Amino acid sequence: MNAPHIPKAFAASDVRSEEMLLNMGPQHPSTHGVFRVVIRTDGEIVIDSESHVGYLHRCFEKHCESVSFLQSVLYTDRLDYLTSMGNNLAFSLGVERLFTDLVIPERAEHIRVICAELNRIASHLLAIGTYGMDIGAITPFLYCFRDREKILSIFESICGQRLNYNYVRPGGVAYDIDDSMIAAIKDFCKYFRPKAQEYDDLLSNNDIFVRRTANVGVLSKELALSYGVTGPCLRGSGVKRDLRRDLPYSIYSRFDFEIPVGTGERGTLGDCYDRYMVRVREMIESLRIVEQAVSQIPDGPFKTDQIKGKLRPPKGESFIRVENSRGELGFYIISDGKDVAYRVKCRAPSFHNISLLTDISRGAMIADMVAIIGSLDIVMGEVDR
Amino acid sequence: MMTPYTLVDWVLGDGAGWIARFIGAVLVWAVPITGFVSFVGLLSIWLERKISAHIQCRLGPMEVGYHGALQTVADGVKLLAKEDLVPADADRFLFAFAPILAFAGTVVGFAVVPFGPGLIVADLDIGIFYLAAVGSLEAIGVIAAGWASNNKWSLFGSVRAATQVVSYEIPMGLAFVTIAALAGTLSMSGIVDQQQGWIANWFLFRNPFTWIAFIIYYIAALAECKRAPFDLPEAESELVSGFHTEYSGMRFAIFFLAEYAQMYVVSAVAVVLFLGGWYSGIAPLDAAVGTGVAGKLVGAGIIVTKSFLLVCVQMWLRWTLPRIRLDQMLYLCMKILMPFGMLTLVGSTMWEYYFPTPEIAKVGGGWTGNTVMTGVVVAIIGTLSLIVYVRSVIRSTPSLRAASNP
Amino acid sequence: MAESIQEINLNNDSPTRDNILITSVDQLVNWTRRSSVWPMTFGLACCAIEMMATGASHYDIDRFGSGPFRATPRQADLMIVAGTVSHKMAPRVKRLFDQMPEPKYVMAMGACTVCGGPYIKHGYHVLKGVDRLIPVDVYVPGCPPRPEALLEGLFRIQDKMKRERVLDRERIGLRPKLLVE
Amino acid sequence: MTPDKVHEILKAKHAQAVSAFDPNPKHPSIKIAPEFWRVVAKTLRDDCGLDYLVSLTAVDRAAELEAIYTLEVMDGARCPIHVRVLVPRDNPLIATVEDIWRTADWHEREAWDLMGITFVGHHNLVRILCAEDWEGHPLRKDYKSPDTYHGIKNNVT
Repeated sequence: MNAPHIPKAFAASDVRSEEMLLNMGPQHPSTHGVFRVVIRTDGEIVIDSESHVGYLHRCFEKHCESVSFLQSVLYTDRLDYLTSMGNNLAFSLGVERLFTDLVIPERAEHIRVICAELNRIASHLLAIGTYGMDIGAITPFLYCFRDREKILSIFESICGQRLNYNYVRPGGVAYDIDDSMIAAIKDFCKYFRPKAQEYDDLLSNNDIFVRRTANVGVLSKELALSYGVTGPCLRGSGVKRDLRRDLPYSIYSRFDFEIPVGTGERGTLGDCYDRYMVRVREMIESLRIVEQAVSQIPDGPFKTDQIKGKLRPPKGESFIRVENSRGELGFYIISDGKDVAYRVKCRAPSFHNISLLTDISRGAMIADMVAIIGSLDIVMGEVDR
Repeated sequence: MMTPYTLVDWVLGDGAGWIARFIGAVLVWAVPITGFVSFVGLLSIWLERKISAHIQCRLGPMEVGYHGALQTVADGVKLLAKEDLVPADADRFLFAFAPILAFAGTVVGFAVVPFGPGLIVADLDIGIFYLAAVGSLEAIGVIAAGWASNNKWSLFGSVRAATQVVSYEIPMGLAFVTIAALAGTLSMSGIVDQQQGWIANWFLFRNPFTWIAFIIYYIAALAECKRAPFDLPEAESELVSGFHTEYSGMRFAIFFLAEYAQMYVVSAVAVVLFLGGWYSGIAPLDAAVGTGVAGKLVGAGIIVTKSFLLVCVQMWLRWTLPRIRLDQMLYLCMKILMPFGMLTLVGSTMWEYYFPTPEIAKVGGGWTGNTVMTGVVVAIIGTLSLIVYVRSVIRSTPSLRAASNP
Repeated sequence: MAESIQEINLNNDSPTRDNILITSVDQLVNWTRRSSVWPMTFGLACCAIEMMATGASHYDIDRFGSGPFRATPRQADLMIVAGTVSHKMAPRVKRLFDQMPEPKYVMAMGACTVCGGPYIKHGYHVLKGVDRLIPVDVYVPGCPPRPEALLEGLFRIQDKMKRERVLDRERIGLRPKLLVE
Repeated sequence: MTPDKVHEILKAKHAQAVSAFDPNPKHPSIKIAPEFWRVVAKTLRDDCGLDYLVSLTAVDRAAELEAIYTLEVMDGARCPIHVRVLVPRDNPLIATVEDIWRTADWHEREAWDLMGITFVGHHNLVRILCAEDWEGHPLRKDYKSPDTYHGIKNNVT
């Protein structure tokens, strides 16, 4: 005869629901492109996750080896397509670094800074807007797009494109800007400052938003360092690292601006709210840089006259990084003296930032997963290149 | 059941037999109700799109009819003409049955929702109870839909829906009981009748606790309708489309219609319970129109307008607030709404015991000392919470405030 | 396109095809279809940003009834393939297209989906035009196309819808052919 | 941490590992023999404090494949140092450093995917950017892109 069944003492931890594999992406409303993550869930809790990238692998590095340096600038646009100016700038600086005695005109440097910072604002606007949408607030997204549209129209008047500018090129910029454009930029600065308040009212101080993001996806400083996380994600963890200040390129050393870092004001240091807040504050700082640069923009040529004919950098290697809106965008350029690069490697910030998703999403809920991916603010064009 | 308020009785007279009553009810009610549900759906979907657009600095539908007035008609007919897909591994019967269940669950709710004095399908003695009971039917449809779809996202959506709707039944029930205790009846028209006269007679203003009951009811109603910030079952950014991910064409349209019809039902119930039903709140006006045909028409206009205003508030909230998380949703229900619901019930009955509303005020209307006291208490609470809120906002992000005002 | 319409009429000699009732129903249904083209939220790359901008305040595609971007293919009428399709992504695109209910339409937005765009020569991992995979109704060139161009593409789709017959569930003759070399 | 200092430390600890040193201030680089790479990497992180792997660049140098590790100190002086590891083309094996710098995980997968360098000891060395069944390593100079992929014509002229 069987032994009588003796009921065990009941413990909450004994109750286990069946685990479920959930495939999120590559087509999902909140994976910000074609990112795919396979989640192992226990009910709503994420036990483990595995990221899959590469759905937008567009062979950027092969193209750089196949087309000339100037044509490669076009492909850098499409890396992080929200910050094309920054990508152009990084690649151009990398190519210029191969030369020993290339002098970039002052006016070009100023235009570069203005464009890069305006583009950073546009990019952060989109990041904030889509982040709000991930959390479920749709209206802030449209407000952000409304303001972003103003920046795009400035860019359109400057270089004729709305998204992939191909504007900053080795040796300067493609076209000069005139007074009407400078006036438009000044107008935008005036317009935008009060608007930042609107985002605060809609999102930053919204209790539901704070509760959804604070204490969620906490990225500790150590983890961030070991994964090479940069940009707002790293600063959200409280590390004051910004290449514009620490390793100044172009003319950033001349401007006065703050580096916002996460403070854990609503939750833990390094949570989603901190990363979000760093972006909101960075927009204001970028605006300060734009104002300073616009007010002191000198006259003169907009590109160097040292480059004539085909762009043939001397043989050599160079590595350059700039602080892009998502982190440190680096280019390792190897030239063998021809007008086509021998090898170009792109060090993409999003590639690092998203690689730690598994580590910070463990134990979160599915809704948090969306919040975490949104707060890392990836652009798949850059991850997959 | 035999109150002279139901329209069938009014048409047929009290002496009609049950067969005549049944046929009469079908003719007089089933057809107009279905029409009204469709009208409510079409109008509120159009309203939703226009309101959301104007909140978002857009125009919304403009090209299809005058200011997009025919937009929802076009959407509806298009959805009817679309291919009807059933996923290969779905439970075909449940898949087809779920939208009908959800829609039916909503439509039967209309049976006790009054459209005016006497314009009510069935003036049940247990009106509120009936409503609470059939209100959950829609959730069963949603759960069935998620299960039948054989899609993991749908399943998540339906389980979330089950969690949410079942939990929020409780605070909603507490709000119901608070009003039932004051009114002494569960009948919808009975409750409305007690609110005639001046606006002070609305149950919202009866005592300070009914304010809390109203807020609790409205939050719970948002959750029942699965509207933002409680749109977890169909959270678009998380669950693709939640329980109706696999639904296309007509079946999706039915879900859509059911959602908007339910929004109207809960708003109409809020109007009946708290906002004076078909009474305008101006005693001479109500007395002037009487209870004849004119009274019915004016009453219907008032109650439908009030309900649509509340529907618009739901839309306003949806396009303003982010979505809350599953655990926060449960926290809000179990730890905030339920204790406050209990408090409301106890507080409201105690208040009524110690400061009973004079009969004369109940019938004739008028501003009594009780009303004034209620106003004072609500004003104090409101001011205090406003101060707390403003302080928290000012304290929240000082650096950004400084940065944006150089 | 005129040829394909004649083709339909020639291929179907059923007496009920062109009677007054059917054609009136055709007109009504076509009006509703073109008044409410719901696109699918299907962003792949840069073009997706412009697609979002088209839905946002400044351009507001909702004016033409195409506002509700559906996240699930089951409820969508129009698939805007916005961005580069890589070989790794291609099976998913095909699958999403298959999941959409008839009548369904595809818009190839941007140079990459039209023909491979800037990646046509050296992009080893890029699909050279999405019409190798799914039938495309309207091509919108540009890198990325402006929102106005996307709206124009929507109008061309609406023009196409005008010529459809309710009885043609599979859209005989109007369904574009796959590019096969 | 200046490049010279790094060079000194490495010379002191692993004299035979360092095969070349280029103190160019714009582009300092150290060449390490592949068999010592793992121990050197540990020293670089622990003794030199280079806790930030900025980038891993794989280069096709005809007869050899080169992996360039760009290292930096996250807090403090900003001067990236490039560590070169060259391996023969026909047998490209490098020890993994994914446990030393965790970001090396994906970078090594990428280098394997695109350049075909095998990282010995990596826990999950599978393709990351290309499709799972992709053939060849596209960034090698002798790579020919496939004419068709899953029946879809790939090369367009």
